[in-house]
Parts: sequence; C-alpha cells; structure tokens
Amino acid sequence: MGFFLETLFGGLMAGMLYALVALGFVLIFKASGVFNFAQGAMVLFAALAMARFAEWIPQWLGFQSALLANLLAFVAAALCMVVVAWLVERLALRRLVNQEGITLLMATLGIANILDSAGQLLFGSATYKIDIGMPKDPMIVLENVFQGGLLLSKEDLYAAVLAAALVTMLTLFFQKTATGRALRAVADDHQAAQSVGIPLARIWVIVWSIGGFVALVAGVIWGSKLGVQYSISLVALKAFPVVILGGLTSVPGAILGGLIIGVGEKLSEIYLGPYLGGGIENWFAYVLALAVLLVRPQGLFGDKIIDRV
Amino acid sequence: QAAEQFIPLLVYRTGQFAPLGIPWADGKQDYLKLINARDGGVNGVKLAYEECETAYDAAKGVECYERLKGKGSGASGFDTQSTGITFAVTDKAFVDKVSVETAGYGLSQSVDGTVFEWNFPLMGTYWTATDVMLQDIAKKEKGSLKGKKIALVYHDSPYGKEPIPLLQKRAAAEGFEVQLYPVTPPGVEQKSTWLQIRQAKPDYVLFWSAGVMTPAGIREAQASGYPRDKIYGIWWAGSDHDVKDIGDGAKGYNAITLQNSAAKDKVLDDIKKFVYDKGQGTGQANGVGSIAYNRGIMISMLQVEAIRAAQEKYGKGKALTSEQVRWGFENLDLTADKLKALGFGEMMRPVKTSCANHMGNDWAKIIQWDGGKWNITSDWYQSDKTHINALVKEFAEKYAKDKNVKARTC
Amino acid sequence: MFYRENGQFKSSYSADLALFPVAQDRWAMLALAAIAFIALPMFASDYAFRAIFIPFLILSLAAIGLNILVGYCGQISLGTGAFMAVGAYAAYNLQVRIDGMPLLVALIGGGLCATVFGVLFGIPSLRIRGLYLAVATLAAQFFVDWFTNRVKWVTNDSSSGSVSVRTLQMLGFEFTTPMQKYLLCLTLVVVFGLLAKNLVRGAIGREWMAMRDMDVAAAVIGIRPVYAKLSAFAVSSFIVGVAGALWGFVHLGAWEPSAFSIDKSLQLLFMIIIGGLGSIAGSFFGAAFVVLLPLFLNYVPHWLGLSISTGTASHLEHMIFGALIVFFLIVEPHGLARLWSTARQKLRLWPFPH
Amino acid sequence: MNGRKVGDVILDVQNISLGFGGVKALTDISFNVREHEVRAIIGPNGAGKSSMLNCINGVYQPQQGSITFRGKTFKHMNSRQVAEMGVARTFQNLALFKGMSVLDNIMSGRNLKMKCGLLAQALRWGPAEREELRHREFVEHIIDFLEIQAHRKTPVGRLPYGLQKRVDLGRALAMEPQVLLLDEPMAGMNVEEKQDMSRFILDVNDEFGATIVLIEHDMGVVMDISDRVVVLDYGKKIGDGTPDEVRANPEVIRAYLGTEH
Amino acid sequence: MSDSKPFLDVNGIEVIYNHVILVLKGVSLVVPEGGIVALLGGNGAGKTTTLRAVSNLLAGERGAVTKGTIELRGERIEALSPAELVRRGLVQVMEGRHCFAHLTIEENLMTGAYTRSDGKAAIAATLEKVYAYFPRLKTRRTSQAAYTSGGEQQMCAIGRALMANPSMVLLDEPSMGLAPQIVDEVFGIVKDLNDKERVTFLLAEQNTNMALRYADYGYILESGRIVMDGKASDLANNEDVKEFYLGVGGAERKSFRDVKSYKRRKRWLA
Ligand SMILES: Nc1ncnc2c1ncn2[C@@H]1O[C@H](COP(=O)(O)OP(=O)(O)OP(=O)(O)O)[C@@H](O)[C@H]1O
Ligand SMILES: Nc1ncnc2c1ncn2[C@@H]1O[C@H](COP(=O)(O)OP(=O)(O)OP(=O)(O)O)[C@@H](O)[C@H]1O
Ligand SMILES: [Mg+2]
Ligand SMILES: [Mg+2]
Repeated sequence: MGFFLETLFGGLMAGMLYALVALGFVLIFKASGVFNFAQGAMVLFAALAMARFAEWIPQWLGFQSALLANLLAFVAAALCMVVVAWLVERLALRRLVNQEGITLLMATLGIANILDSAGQLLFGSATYKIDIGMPKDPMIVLENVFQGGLLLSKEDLYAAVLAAALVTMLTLFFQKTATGRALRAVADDHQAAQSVGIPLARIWVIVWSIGGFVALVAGVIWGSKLGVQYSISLVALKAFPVVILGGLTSVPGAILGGLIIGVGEKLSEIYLGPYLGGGIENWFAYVLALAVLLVRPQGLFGDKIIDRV
Repeated sequence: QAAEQFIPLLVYRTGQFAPLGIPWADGKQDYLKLINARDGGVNGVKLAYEECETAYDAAKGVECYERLKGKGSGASGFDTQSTGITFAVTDKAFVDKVSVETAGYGLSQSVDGTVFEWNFPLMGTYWTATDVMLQDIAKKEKGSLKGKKIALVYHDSPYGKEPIPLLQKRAAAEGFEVQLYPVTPPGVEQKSTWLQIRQAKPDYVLFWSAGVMTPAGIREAQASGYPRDKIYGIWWAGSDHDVKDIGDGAKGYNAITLQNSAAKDKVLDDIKKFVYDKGQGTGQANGVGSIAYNRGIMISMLQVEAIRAAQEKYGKGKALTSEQVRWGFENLDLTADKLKALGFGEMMRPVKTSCANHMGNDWAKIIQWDGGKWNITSDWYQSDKTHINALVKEFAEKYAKDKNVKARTC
Repeated sequence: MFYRENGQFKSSYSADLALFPVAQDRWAMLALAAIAFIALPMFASDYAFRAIFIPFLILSLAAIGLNILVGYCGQISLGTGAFMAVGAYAAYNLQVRIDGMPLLVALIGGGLCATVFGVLFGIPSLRIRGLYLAVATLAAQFFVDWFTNRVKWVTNDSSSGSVSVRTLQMLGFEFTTPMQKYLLCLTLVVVFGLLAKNLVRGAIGREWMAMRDMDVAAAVIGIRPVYAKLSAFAVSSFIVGVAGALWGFVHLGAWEPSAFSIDKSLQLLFMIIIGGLGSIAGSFFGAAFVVLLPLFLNYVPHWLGLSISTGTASHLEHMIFGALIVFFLIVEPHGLARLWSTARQKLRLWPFPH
Repeated sequence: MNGRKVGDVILDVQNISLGFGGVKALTDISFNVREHEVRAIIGPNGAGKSSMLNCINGVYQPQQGSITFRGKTFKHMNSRQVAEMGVARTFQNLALFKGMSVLDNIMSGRNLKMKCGLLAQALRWGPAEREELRHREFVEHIIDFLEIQAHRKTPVGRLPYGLQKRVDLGRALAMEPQVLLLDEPMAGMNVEEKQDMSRFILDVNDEFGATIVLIEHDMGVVMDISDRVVVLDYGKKIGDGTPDEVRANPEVIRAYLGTEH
Repeated sequence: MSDSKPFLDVNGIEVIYNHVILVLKGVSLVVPEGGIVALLGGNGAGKTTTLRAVSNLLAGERGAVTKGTIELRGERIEALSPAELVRRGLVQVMEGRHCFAHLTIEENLMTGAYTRSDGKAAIAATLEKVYAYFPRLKTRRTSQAAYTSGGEQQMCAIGRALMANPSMVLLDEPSMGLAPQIVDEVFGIVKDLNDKERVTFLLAEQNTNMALRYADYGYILESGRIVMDGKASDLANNEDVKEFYLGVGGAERKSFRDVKSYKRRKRWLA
C-alpha cells in the first residue's frame, strides 16, 4: 500500500512536470492553430539562456548574490524569449497566414532546428547547471502509518506547486481577458480574424511570448533536475501524449492529461513492466492516450471536431 | 611534397551526447597537432586529419565513413565514437579494408581477431567493464557475491545491453541475482525505475547510461534515497560533466575508468606547451586533462603508434595504406617504458595486441565522486577471462556464421 | 519558349490519361532515366552511390509511401519509422530463418508484414482524425522501438539487439558493389514509383483524396471510409516497409533499433511536406532536399576556405537548413513540387509574364 | 407542360424528427417525392431544409420517423447505401474536394461504378485502363454539358464560387442519380447564371429522367421550375402543394415570402 | 458620378495569384463618401478579388497587387495590415461566411468589436442593434457557429462586421443563401446605415436586381476588367444589363423554365 501510494504520488509529480511542457503546446495551438514542434527547442533555448545568464551576469556586474543572479537571469531569459517570439512572427508566421496546419507545423520544425542550434551557438553546448535552490533530498512522511514511511521527493513537490501556480495564472489570464476570445478566433480562421481587425502580428507575438515564458519555467525546473544541455529539448516528447490526451485546445486538459499520463506511466511500468520485460512506460503512455481518444476523439477537454456539410 | 598520413576524425560535437563528444574530439585532434608540432609527424610523415560530424547518428556516420575512407593514401582507422556506427561500418570495413578502432566500446566480441580482422576494441570492452565492476564489488563483499542482488539500469539500446550476457553468465556461476531495468532513451524520466529499485533493494546497481540519462538517474537515486556509493557507472557515465552540477548529491557515486583519471601526465604538459601556448588548441585550455579529453588523446596516441609500428614494417617516412596501418594495430606493443617516453606513463597501463587478440591488455580502475572531484579508489584491475573468453568465442563464431566470414588462423 | 504545348493536341482521352501528356516531359523523363540507368553507373564514384544516391533513392521510396498516406489520404503519420522498422526486421527474419531466401522475396515479405502492421494501426483512423491521429502512429512508433529492443526473437537472439544482414543475393547473383546496389534500389524505386503513380491517378487515388479533402462528402458519393483509409494505410505501409528493408539491407547493412526512431519519422514527414504533399514527384524533391542539402552545406565552408570548428559548422548548417525550410514554405506552402510546376507554367508563357 | 411523366412515389419521408441538444431542427415532417418530378423545399433560414436532406442521405440520423425509398423502408439511412440506391446530392456550403482538379472531382462521382481492384489499378492492366477511359468519356460529357471544359485541370479551390457550384453539380450528375438532391445550387449566381443552372436542372430532369429535390431561396426559380413545393418553418411543415397553391398559402406568405412575392 | 470627394479610390490595380494567374487587369473604381456602390459581374469576374485587394486580405490567398494604387480618404493603404484598416473603419464581410466555427454566435459577434475602444456599454449597445436587425441570431446566440444553418452564418458574418462600427463596409455577396425576406432586410439595413450613419458601402453582388435598386452607382466587371459603369438607375435601364444581369431581356421577364439556350456569349466580349 505504501509503495502503491509512493508510485501514485511519483506519477502525479512527474505528470505535473509533463503538464508544464504540454501547456506550452496548448497555448500556442489554442491561439494560433499551430502545433508547435519547436516547443522543445524553446525549452532548451530558455533554459540555456537562464543557466548562462546566471553565470555571466554576476561576472559582468561583479556581484555575488546567487538569488539576484538567478532573478536577473530569469528576466533576461524571459526577454530573450520575447525576442524569439517577435522574430518568429516577423520572419515566419507573418508570411504563412492562412496556410494549412500541417504547413505551419513544418515551419515550426524548421524553427526548432534554428533555435536548437542558435541556442547552442550562443550559449554553448556543454552541460550547464541551473541552481535555484531546489531541495534534492527526499523526505519521509507518515512513518507511523506505513512501515518505512512514504518517500516523497521534495524537489518534485516544489516543482509541482510551481507548475500548478503557473497554470492557474494562465487559465485566469485566458479566461478573464478579452484577448482570450480573439485568440480562439485566430485559431479557427486566420483570414476571417484579420477581416474583423484582429492584429495577427501582435496576437502571435503575445502568444509566442507566453509560450516562451512557459518554456522558460519548464526549462528552469527540468534544467535544475537534469542539468541544461541539448537533451533537455527531448522532454517535449514526453508532452505529446499529454497534449493529445487532454485535448489540443484545453488548458485544464493539459493538466489533467499530464496527471493521467504520469500516473498511468508509472503504474504500468511498475506493475505491468516486469511481465513484459520493462521499459514499457513510453509506449504505454501513447496507448493510454489512444484508448481515451477512441472514446473521445477530441481528447478529454478538446473542442469537438466539427464536421458539417 | 612531404608524405602525409590521413586520419579521419569522426566526432559528435552536437546533439544529445555533445558534452562527452566535445572534449573527446578535442583530445583526439590536439594529440595529432602535438605530434605534428613537436615531432614533425611520424618519422617525418605529417598527420593530416579531417573532422566529420556524426551527431551520434548511424546514417550520418556511414556517410562520414564513406567520404573519408579513401582520403590521402587511405584512412588510417576509424574511431567511430558510437556503438551504432561501429555496427554499421563493421561490415563495410571488411570490404573496404579499413580498420575500426573502438577503445572502450564497440562490439565486445570483436576482441577475436581471427574473425574481426578489421576491428580493434583496444584497451577494453563493455565486458571488461562489467567484470571489473564485479571484481570491485566482490572485494567490498569480502570475496563472494553469492546471494547478492545486482541490478543493471541500462540505456535501452544495443549499447546498454552489451553487459547482459556476461552478467547472466557470471550470475549463474557465482550465485548472485541479476535484475534488469531498461530505461528508454533519452532517459529524462526515471522515476519508475528508481521506485522499483527502492522496492527491490538490490545491493548494487550497475549503471549503463549515456548523456542526460546519467544526471537524471543519479538525481532520481538521490530523490528515492538509494545510496550513491552502491552505484557503479560505466566510463561514459563517469566524466566530470556528468556529476559536476549535482555536486554533493552524487557524493559516493562510483564509475569505472580506463585510465588514471585526472593524472597530470607529461603529454598534457606538452600539449599545453606545443599546442595551446601557440594558440593552436582545438578547445579551451581548461578542458585539457578532463577524463573525456584524456580518452581522446589516448585514442589518438594508439592510432599514431599503430602508424609508427606499421612504418617499421612497411618503410619509415612513407604514407601508408589503410591495410598497412591495420598491421600496426595488430602489432602494437606499448610497454611501460614506451608509454613513459610518450608521456602516458601515469595515465595508462601497457597494451599489447596480437593477431588473435585485438583488444590487447585491458586494465581499468574504479573512481569515486566526492562531491567536488573524482578520486581513484582502487588499483588497476584486469578482467577475468574465464567467462569472457568463452563468450567472445561464442559470439564471434555466430557472427562468422551469419556473415559468411572465414576465420583466420593466427 | 522551349516549353510550349502549342501544336500538341490530344486527340483522345487515352492520350490525355498518359503518364506524361506533354511531349517535353516525356523527353525529359527519358533523359532522366538514361542518366540514372546508364550515365551514373558509368561515371559516379562509390562514395556518390553509397552516401548520396542510395540513401536518396531509398528515402524517396519511403517518402512516396508516406505521401500516399499523408499527402493523398490526409492521415497524419508520425510512425513511419516504425513501419520501416517492421519491414526491415521482417525481411531480416525471412532472410535469417529461411535459407537461400532470394533478396527480392525477403524485401516484398518485409513490405507485406509492414502492411499488416500498418492496417492494424490504421484502424483507429476510422474514429480519430487530424493531429489526434498522430497519437496512434506514435504509439506504433514507440511500441516498435520497444518491441525490437525487447523481444529477442526479432533480432535472432542477437545479444546486443542490433542485427546485421547477410549477403544480398538473388537467384545466385550477389549484390556487392555500390553500383549494383544502386541499380537494385533504382529499379525498385522506379517500379514502385510507377505503381504508386498509377494508383494515385486512378479510382482509388481519388477515393483517398476525397477522404482527405472532405470525408462527409466522400461518404455521400458512396466512398467507404473504412476501405479508403485502410487501403491507404496498407499501400503506404507496404511501400514504406519495402523502403525500410532496403534501408537496413542495402544502406546500413547492420542496424540497431534507433535507426528507425522517431527522428526518421519526422525526417520523412519533413520530406513530403517540403517536397509537396500529394505529389509523387514531390517525394523525390523532398528526399533530395533532405539528403543533399546537408551534404552540400557541409561542403560550403571547405569551398569557401573557411576554417570553422566542426561543431560550429554543424550548428550553422542546422540553422541554415531550418531557415531554408521556413523559406521554402513561405515561397510555396505546397512544396517544391508545386514550385516546380509554377516554374513550368512560367516557362510555358515565357517570355510573356502572364 | 412538357413530355415528362411524373410517376409514382419514389421517396416517402414519414414523421421525421431531428433534434440537436435543445434545438429541434425538424419536427414530425412528412412528405413524398414522385418519380421524375421537381420537388422544391423552401423555408426561412434555419428552418431545417438542409437538415432534411442530410437525413435523407444518411449524414444525420433522425431520432424519429422513417424514410421509404422505392418501397423499402428505412429507420435511418447509411450514406453508402443511399449512394448505391442512386441518390446524389450537392451541398449548400460547397463540399468539394478542394485539392483535386475539376476532372478528378467529377470522376470521383463515378467511383461507385468502378470495379477494378487495387492491383489492377496499380498495374493499369487492360481492363483497368479501359474502365478508366470509359468513365472518363462519360465525365467529359458532363464537363461539356456544364461548360467547364476550360477548367478541367484546375484545382477546384481556385475556381470562383459559381463555378465550384457547377462542379458540385457535375459530381452529383456523374453518379447517374435517379434522385438528385440539390441544396441551394444557385446561391451566388446572377440571373444569367441562374438561367443556365435552371436549364441544366431541367435537362437532367428531362433527359436523364432524374427526380429532383431542390432547396432554393430564389422564388422566381422555385416557382418556375418545380412541380410541387414543401415549405418548412422552424422545423415544421407549413405548406405543401403546387407552386401556385403554396404562393397563395397565407401562412407561407407570413413566414417566408413576405407580401410582395 | 456624384461629386462628393472619393472615399475609396482604386486606381488601375492588377492582381496576380500564385505569381502566375493574372486576375485583375487594371481595375479602377471610386467610392464616394456615404455612397453605396455595387460591383457586378459573373462568376469569376474578379469581384471577390477586388474586395480582397482593398481590404488587403490577398496575402492569405497567395495573391498580390502588382500594379496600381488604392487610397482611402486620400491615403495609400496597400501596405496597411487588415487590422489597421479595420481600425480606420474599413471592414469586409467575406464571401462564404467564414464564421469562427468553434465560437458561439455571440462570441463571433463580439470578436467583431475587437478594435473598438469605446467601452463595454457602447459595444453592448451595438450588439443589441445587431440582434434587433437579426432576431434569428439572438435565438441562436449560444450555438457554436459551425452548427448553425447557412443563412444564420451569413447573418452572423454581416452582424460581426457591423459590430466594428465601421465607416465603410465591403460586402461580398451578402444575399447569398438568405431567404428573400432576409435579403430585403439586409438591404434595408444597408440603406438604413447609409442614411443614418453615413456608412459607405461597396458591395459585390450577384443579385443585380437588388443591388441596383439600393446602390447609387455600379461597376460591371468581366474577366478582370471594368466593362461598364454608371449610375445605378442608368445601368438598370441598359439593355444589355437588363438581359444578362436582370433577366428581363426584351420586355417581359422570362420564366426560368423557358430559357432555352445557355450557350450564348456576352455581347460586349465578342
Ligand atoms: N486563391 C486563388 N488562387 C488562384 N486563382 C484564384 C484564387 N482565387 C480566385 N482565383 C481566380 O480569380 C478569378 C476571379 O475570382 P473571384 O473569386 O474574384 O471571382 P468573383 O467575381 O468573386 O466570382 P464569384 O461571383 O463566383 O464569387 C477566378 O478566375 C478564379 O479562378
Ligand atoms: N449538427 C448540428 N448541430 C446542432 N444544430 C444543428 C446542426 N445542424 C443543423 N442544426 C440547426 O438546425 C437548424 C436547421 O438547420 P438547417 O441547416 O437545416 O437550416 P436550413 O433550412 O438549411 O437553413 P438555410 O436556408 O439558412 O441554409 C438550424 O437552426 C441549425 O442551427
Ligand atoms: Mg441550408
Ligand atoms: Mg466572389
């Protein structure tokens, strides 16, 4: 029982982190109809920027405080992401108005290529660390209930709380502002959105900046866990089944999807894996998502796919 | 124009494994620069080289191989830096008559020179590593592994699976239990693996990881409270960059190494003097001497010595063909004195290859991370050949049969 | 000027139905075939065959297969790597387990296994659409990655899980030199390319495209979604399977599961989009773009005599590649094939602008 | 009025009800269509006309009622079956296959009649080639008939709206339908084009003997070319009869026609 | 033409799609302030293209204006983004409805007010006005647009444009798919807005009859060229226009049943 709970909890924590990356996909998809393959690259770029600025800024300005360094680095990295968003809009999206989803998707693959490499050229391709003082050692709770107690990872707990806070903020932002409606309109029909005067350029810069910001937060958390290096862009792979399970257009879907995938993955690996030779969690996540889609083709909370003649 | 000997340098300076690939590649190139700058080449034959980026991708590696194999008087041997690329080019090497040197990786069975005429897994294979780790564990356990539980947490790829046959063979013979935990690459999420370990409580964990899988695994071990000093990482998971950022969290983590890590050997001083001080360095000067970097210069040194040996036979001061260099690889005899003269006396142990034994002598050590640097915690171990040789024979024969290769007699 | 159709009147529908209705195109294709079958084998180097032409041909074939599914039938697939893997491993097993198995039979057998697999994973497409379908194909991708890694039988109990093929022989003939291998690939690509072209311009091709463009309307004119979608999955995975087998057998010779990872899937998707969705010729353009451009970019610093470090060069190369993708998509979102046909149209009008 | 002979009832719709959540699109609708006649359905926007067609050809499944076609009664229809029984239709919102050429769009209407297998098609064996040719000839007749020869190879997405409507009709005609359901075929056309379209429809009706069910908002057209008219309003049937009867029906005037028509 | 100064001045524009398809071959037209100008022409004449050129929505169709100038209140606008144009009061109702499928009718309408900054109350008032014009929309306000009938979507598209409080509206086939009563109403609304709020209209319309009844001035476009223009009343009395666009050739309106030949060519093109 104790072990089961640990697994469950571990799954929830991992799921929260997936959700964080998934959120970036959802925001951009929801607001522009672009499935952003570059999200992973954005995570990498943001994390690299954060890690290196935290190293450089104290050198440039000559101070010691780690907290200040992290804060300044975070701001600098966030600014970098805004610049990226602006460039992406200027150089790519602007010229791809009204094109099909798959064309846009490919363009983001191109962008991913550019970001991956530009990030490494600018910031280096070795391993860097982000140290925001996350506690790494585990804590044991409920020792009197279960034998040996329940082991929880504090780092995961902190990360999950952070992720949850971000998600709540974004949900509010999108629901309570007039921009929300405009964003959804853009996703439905670029041209019609233009015709009613929605400034695509501005919307896209905003959305991609928010996407970049989310990528930054994800990058910081994952980066403090894994170290920052090219591989961190691969955490995006973990987010695919999450986005799709939750529904491409739903913020809460990304969260719930993340939790389901996280838990499903861990439980399957631990309780089913040994019978199949292990290593099943990766495809199991997809099979889980697939099973849900067979019942709800638009994911848990996605907008219903419309077909009408 | 003076003769030139061409050495292809397959590298990965980008991609998932770049933190390992970059110092490795720098080391390989720097040593060649040193030879040219200090000695004016090998008996007057300048070394020419060209890097080709593989990004650890087999298809790209094959392209690099094809492009470089015929350069100059013929490529002097490929250090592919990747198990996958080694697999892909091994078959081609038979046809093209080019040698493939895989120090510390590659196909474990390619030790058998009768079948693998063109492969040279110099200094050690993954079976060496497995065996040495077990030796070290046995020493800690007062000589016997009986009844112990040993887990293998591995990169789920051919690379990660290499140790399995030997582990299983020895487990059967020595009465310990093997638990296998595959981690799907790239291994950014290992929570379930380490939860399982927390539950199964193996006595030791052998950690066959690469790239981001290493820090992720160590962190997860920390988070799930598994003692780091019970973990043994393979040499690709035992470089500075793998643990540096984890710091104290990785304290106690063991890794195996083919060389005396962080040894300040003469060759390093020479490189600083003849290469970096002249502004010719490939990488940053402060990278010189790191574990992965030293691996690079050792590999280039073996390469150069093979050329030197071959020149003895085929004519000093001449550019050799690939086939001629192969002879050099097969007849390496780096004694302690020779190594000392080369400036590697502290760093490594003697190597001697032969027609039948393409690995030469395999020596390895255990190092341990103390939170700030690696410390050597063991003596040199040489792998125990009782199980390994049988396995080599078995697997080499299978390959020969599959590929229709006729084994040479040596 | 040279590209005029003036005076070429089609007097029958069968003439209009011909593969290349315009005479200039026919000549161009003949010339191309002559180059491919005669000139190249005479002049090209081994390096060119092994590093350029063979991968180009095989990837073109895979791209044709994928294009049928994605470009013609509109079912997004991110699992092409898996379908290639199934083809490759199936062919491998046929070769290992049955002595004297002719190469061609093994390749076709690989294709057929991929077909079965493709149809199986195509079933969800009856319910799931668009990007959501990607999840089904990704499931296939990751499942196969795992399966080929885990199930020893698949790799004929190879300890490491990587396999290598024996000699390529067929009816006593051995394909050993790169040129022979190239001709083998070329022949297969031409044959399957023509068959695919016939399919897509026939009734079944129209069914696929109808499904893609407007499935409700397609149903109303009597097209069965089940048949149309699953047949697209079947044909596509057959071709992709054969290509996978070729990739393993001819190009790599020995491979580990990561040879058919999601990277390959993305790369192929890339090719067909940059080349042109719903265009057989586009598949070739796309493959050329992805195979040749990086090689070309790789040489540029050499030609310019620049000495930049390999790492930097490689990053720059990536960035330029990415930028070119975006650039071409902007110039022509429908791919290089469409760009080509626009150019042809201009040529036809030349020297008048419109 | 002309040589056509209106025959027996071919399609009989009984007590159809259809709702979406709270919206009642159709309530208890019954009407019939006789062979060879031109039957119009009119009614204000959102009355349920398109939904009615959707029920007939199996796009929507009505919750209640039945549809009898040539004596066989169905609870609900399946698109494929309907197509096989010889019912074709055009769409209000253009449901053409956007990426395909005009020719291919119309050819796809022949698919039901093409029998060659996959392999034969891949190889373009004699029979497959001949089959393709035969159907191509038929389609060329339609293209001539609709005067869109010049656009044969143009992707339909690029055609102006009016021509797209024509291609839509062409695709339906290619099915050689016995019953042709037309959903606002003349929307977005000027008078001349409407005249052409009317002519096409009447010719199809005359020459092919097809029965026609027509939704149209242009009263001139409806009153001129239809034999009988059904009027829907808010999902209910409020009138049924000859054009003259309908035009005189006060409820129809109130709900739809307004006074001056 | 009326002598008030031109509000919109299109001068000799050429439009090319996809770099090769030349569609407009030098179209010039002028819309006076507070006028209603009709743009007439058969299928494929280039009406939609002209409107797209004005509202700068061609890019999304891979078209481009290659020659000529477009001026709004004397200011060149070719380089302005569509959003910028809307802010200047120029709104287009696109052909084929283009409602935002996933948004409800009311949300659709509200997006129309995106550029407005005159406060919630003012917007709510406009919304009420639109609902008053189209009561049908009010009853369907919570349905997703994709699930409304064709005519309802058309109303929604028109209503959405009105939500911007425009000073000029480009209407592309507003009557398409609308029941006759509603068509009357739509034109009534056009007239109403024109009279009361001096909104300027340029409308591309197939329903020539209606269009000429309400417009002040008309242009007839064929194959990308203006072939005729004049006061609406003059056009309505022109024999050719009567025959081809109004269907009243000769004296009597012909029954659709009796029109025999559809193989005629337009006279002025011969
Ligand atoms: N996106 C496009 N790409 C290529 N050609 C196009 C495109 N859109 C329109 N055309 C071409 O431009 C010409 C004019 O089209 P346009 O849509 O402007 O006509 P229209 O007068 O609005 O016709 P309708 O009354 O049928 O709507 C047509 O010949 C059409 O084929
Ligand atoms: N799939 C659906 N889901 C929800 N509501 C629907 C759906 N289809 C139709 N409706 C509703 O049913 C009613 C009838 O729609 P229908 O399209 O049949 O109208 P119509 O008579 O064709 O109108 P129009 O002349 O405007 O085309 C409308 O109010 C519409 O919103
Ligand atoms: Mg309707
Ligand atoms: Mg138009």
